[in-house]
Amino acid sequence: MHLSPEPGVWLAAILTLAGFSFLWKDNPMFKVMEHMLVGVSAGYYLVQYAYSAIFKKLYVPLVKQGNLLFAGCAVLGLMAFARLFPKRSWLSRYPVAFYVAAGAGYSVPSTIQARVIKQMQVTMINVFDQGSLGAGVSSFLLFVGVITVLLYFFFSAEHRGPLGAASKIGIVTLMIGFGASFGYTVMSRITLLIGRFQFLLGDWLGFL
Amino acid sequence: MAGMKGLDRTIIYWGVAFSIVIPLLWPIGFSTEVTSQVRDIHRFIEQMPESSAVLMSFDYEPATIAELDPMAAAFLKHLFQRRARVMGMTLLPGGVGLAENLLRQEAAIAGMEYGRNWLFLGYIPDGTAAMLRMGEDVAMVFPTDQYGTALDSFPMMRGVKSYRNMGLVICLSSTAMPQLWAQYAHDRYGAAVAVGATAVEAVRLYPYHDSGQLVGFLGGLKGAAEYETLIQTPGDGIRGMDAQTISHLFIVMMVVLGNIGYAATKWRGRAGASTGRNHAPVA
Amino acid sequence: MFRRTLPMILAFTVGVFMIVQFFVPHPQLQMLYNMVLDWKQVVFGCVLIVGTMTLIRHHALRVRFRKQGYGYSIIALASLFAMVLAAIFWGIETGPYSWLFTNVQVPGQATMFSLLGFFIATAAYRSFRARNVTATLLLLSGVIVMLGRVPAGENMVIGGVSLADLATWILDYPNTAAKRGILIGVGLGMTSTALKIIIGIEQSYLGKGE
Amino acid sequence: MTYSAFSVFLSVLVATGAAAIDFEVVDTPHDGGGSLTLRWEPVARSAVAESVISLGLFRTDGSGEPRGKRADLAFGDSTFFDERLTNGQRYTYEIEAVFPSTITVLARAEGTPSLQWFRTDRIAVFFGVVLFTGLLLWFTYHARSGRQMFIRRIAGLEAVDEAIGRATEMGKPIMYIPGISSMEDVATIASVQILAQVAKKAGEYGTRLMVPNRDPIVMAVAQEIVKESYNQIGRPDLYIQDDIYYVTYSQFGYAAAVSGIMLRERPAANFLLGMFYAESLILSETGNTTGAIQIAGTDSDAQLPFFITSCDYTLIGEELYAASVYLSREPMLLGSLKAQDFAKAAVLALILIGTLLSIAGDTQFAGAFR
Repeated sequence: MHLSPEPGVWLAAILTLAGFSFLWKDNPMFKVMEHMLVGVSAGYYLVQYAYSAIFKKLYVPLVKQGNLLFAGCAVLGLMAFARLFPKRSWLSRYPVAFYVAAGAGYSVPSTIQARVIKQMQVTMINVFDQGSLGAGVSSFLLFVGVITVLLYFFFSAEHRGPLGAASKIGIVTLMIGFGASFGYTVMSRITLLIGRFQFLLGDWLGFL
Repeated sequence: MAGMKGLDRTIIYWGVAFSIVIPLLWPIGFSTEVTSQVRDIHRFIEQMPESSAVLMSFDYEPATIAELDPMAAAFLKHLFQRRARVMGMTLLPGGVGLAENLLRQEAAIAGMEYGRNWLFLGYIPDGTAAMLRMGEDVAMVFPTDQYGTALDSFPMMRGVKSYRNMGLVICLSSTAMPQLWAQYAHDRYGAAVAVGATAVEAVRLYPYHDSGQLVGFLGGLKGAAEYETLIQTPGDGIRGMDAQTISHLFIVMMVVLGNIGYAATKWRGRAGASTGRNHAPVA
Repeated sequence: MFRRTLPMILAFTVGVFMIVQFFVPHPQLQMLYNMVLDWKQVVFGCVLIVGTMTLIRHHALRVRFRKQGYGYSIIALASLFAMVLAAIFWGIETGPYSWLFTNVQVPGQATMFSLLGFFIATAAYRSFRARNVTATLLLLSGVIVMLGRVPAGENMVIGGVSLADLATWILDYPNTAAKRGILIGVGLGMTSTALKIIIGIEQSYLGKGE
Repeated sequence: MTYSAFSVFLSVLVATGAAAIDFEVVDTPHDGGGSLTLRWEPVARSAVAESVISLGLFRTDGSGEPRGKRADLAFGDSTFFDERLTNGQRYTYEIEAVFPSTITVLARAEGTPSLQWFRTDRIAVFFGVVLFTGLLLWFTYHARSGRQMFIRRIAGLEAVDEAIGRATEMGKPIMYIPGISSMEDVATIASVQILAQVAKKAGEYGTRLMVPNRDPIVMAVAQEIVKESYNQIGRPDLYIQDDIYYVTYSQFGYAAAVSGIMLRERPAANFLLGMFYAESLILSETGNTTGAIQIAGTDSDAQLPFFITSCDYTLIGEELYAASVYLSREPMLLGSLKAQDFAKAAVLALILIGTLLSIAGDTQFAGAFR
């Protein structure tokens, strides 16, 4: 066992334990840690925003490289700050409209391409041409799964008769899929905990 | 948070803690099987021409370092070994410090030189716009590196303008970022995209790998362990697998125990005409 | 007019342009497209800064009006300004700014999310119930994946099939089918929201009032 | 073979017009012009000669500019994009190998860049966008003009009445959690629409309704909605502003506080509808242990498994929107739901046709969807 001599590691360890104290209940130690975290991370982000967006992405091209096209976004960017003044806050609608609509604009064709058309295309396969019987059956189940899940989320007809049967298969597929999500989520959460114990036992207490 | 029936919650908390701490202190040494999603990335990097340019986006924050740091380290080891030119960047402000530390650490181990073998471009707001803009001109997204030097003054950036000149784009993420990289960098600009994702996110990436929109992906700590197995360099991924295994067994045991109790109350309840749901108030 | 109509016209113009540009590769449009992307990044950066300032104001108001627990707001504000000052005086690569990141933000955020590891264990015992057919299926598939995706499961064999292979099959086939079905549905949903913003049917992002 | 003999061999090959390696220069497809794509089979050092010092790419254009070096090539490279070229002009490229004493041209090819007006490779996406926009406009228009459109009944909704009824019988309150996201989230919008209906039902039965909030704006909206719902059924007296309150912005702080309220007040029914993150687990677990009927719904698929296993009814993904439309008939949501439904039907039809054609051996149809 080699206790860490670093004050930073000790601070981190104390904060980790303060975080764990939430398991007992929401207590002042946890609240102090939480608010310190809120402040430090907001401060960290603020500096990064200013450095990357204002200095690197605006000041460098506009002033250092003399690219005057960037004057336009300087104005729009400034208007965003009107949000802080209730009487003038409507001014901030211009930058917001600009970035929301630009994002919406490029996402429309790309989303249709990547999430709809591409996914349709890979579903249209010849299940009799998969090499082995097992692979063929699995591919067929994949095909049926996609179709029935889509049918389950079809709201313009009652789920009766054949549609009802299909949507039952859909819900079974969905549940097996959510089971996979469930297992993977558990896996994720446990890993994060392992990470903290590795820190406490290794970096701080020096057992590992 | 609640009074308990059966096991007290503190007992369960201690159970989880022990199922992690004991295997960490006394490792068992389980070995790991490799899945196709991971093997595909490894093969891709192996077949990339030497000294290819690779963009590596550290799109995660400190919350998920336990899952993503081991993956990033494994990727960097492999890339440096293949003499790739690595451009590090992040689309989340909290990723700056993490990316910087990992890049420095792995570059030092591999003896790589800043500006010649690797670069850190820093953070840029608005992920999707950045992904698209880099399909046109990387130097417009990052006019300078993180430390204020113009990009074209680095020897390794010669001939690297957009995704066209890159062998691979790697995204490490705990959010929906990989799907966006696939959608914008791959589908719109034809970049090859490989992903390291937290397990929560990885489970959503199967259709993207199946469709070829992603080269492959590592899912969670298990994915990191698989990659470490492939490059034959054990790291935090493999080291964490024992604890992961034992704690999964513990959680499964909890589910089973809980459901046995539930089935028993339900069975008893049925004798006394109940709605069949778990409505019995808790003492 | 200037408060609602003009921003909506701006949104419509920019949105339609970005859609059209996807299909028409003309160099002039390309130039405009690049400009919109550059501007968007800067504007978004400013919006993020405004967001942080709103947070500062929220805590400052709590302190000013001595709201319950305002002491914690003082801690938040003090840490925030400490970070900014540290960055200004000692730079962002080394010094207290990066020290506080490594020793406060990293362990803090990592610990917050690691708590879920504990909560999931109690929930496993207390509330993950096979209460009906669907939940039973979900739990079964979840348990197979949980065991099959860690090394131990590779040695557990049921009916000649190892849990690892079974988990891989679940992930590669039914899971892919479910996620693909959801992906297509969500893709259409996202597109309809985006289109509604461009057309101007959806205006909630502009806020209320004139 | 010595390198000089080999280079002579190569020179002969080049001189006779046969390139030593395959090399092609084509107009970069689907671009705005000004660019050529160069492709060649990768050259391994050993395949040429061990003594090769470097590979270079040279360009000559028809305008009389002298032949100039474009780039140094690495062994193993196989593509190069030349940009900033003049459309319509012919360019000639040569790949050269530099030996200690000689220089040899390995391959020569030429090409002419041109401008394309439409990305023909994106034609399927183009039709997709046009059709979907048409559907959306059509259905939104009809929904606004008040035309009746069919939406199927959502299974989980039947439980709403049952849950409120049970709370009334037990004399316990109802808790409604509208998620922890902002009003910009579609899930939150759907949730407050459902809240309106739940408030009406609760008002009819005279049962107390509590709505803890994490977002101040969502709180303001929820207050308006509940007040309005009580007015509509003629029970404005039931409205208690303090029951629709702000808790805290902190995610876990919120989860802890709401769990605490659940344990103290013991609501008989919990509604968890909207956008949830990691706190979903804590909330639904506590609700489950207090024995409340729980009705949940979210489109966050990472949280859905926890809701499905610890709540009595769960609205999965789009079902949440459909439920809110079913209850509220809100024209804007109705229009897009119907448009999405019809788009889904089209997707299904195309997948079926494409699969049948692939089985019949025709892959062209599926290939068109790129």
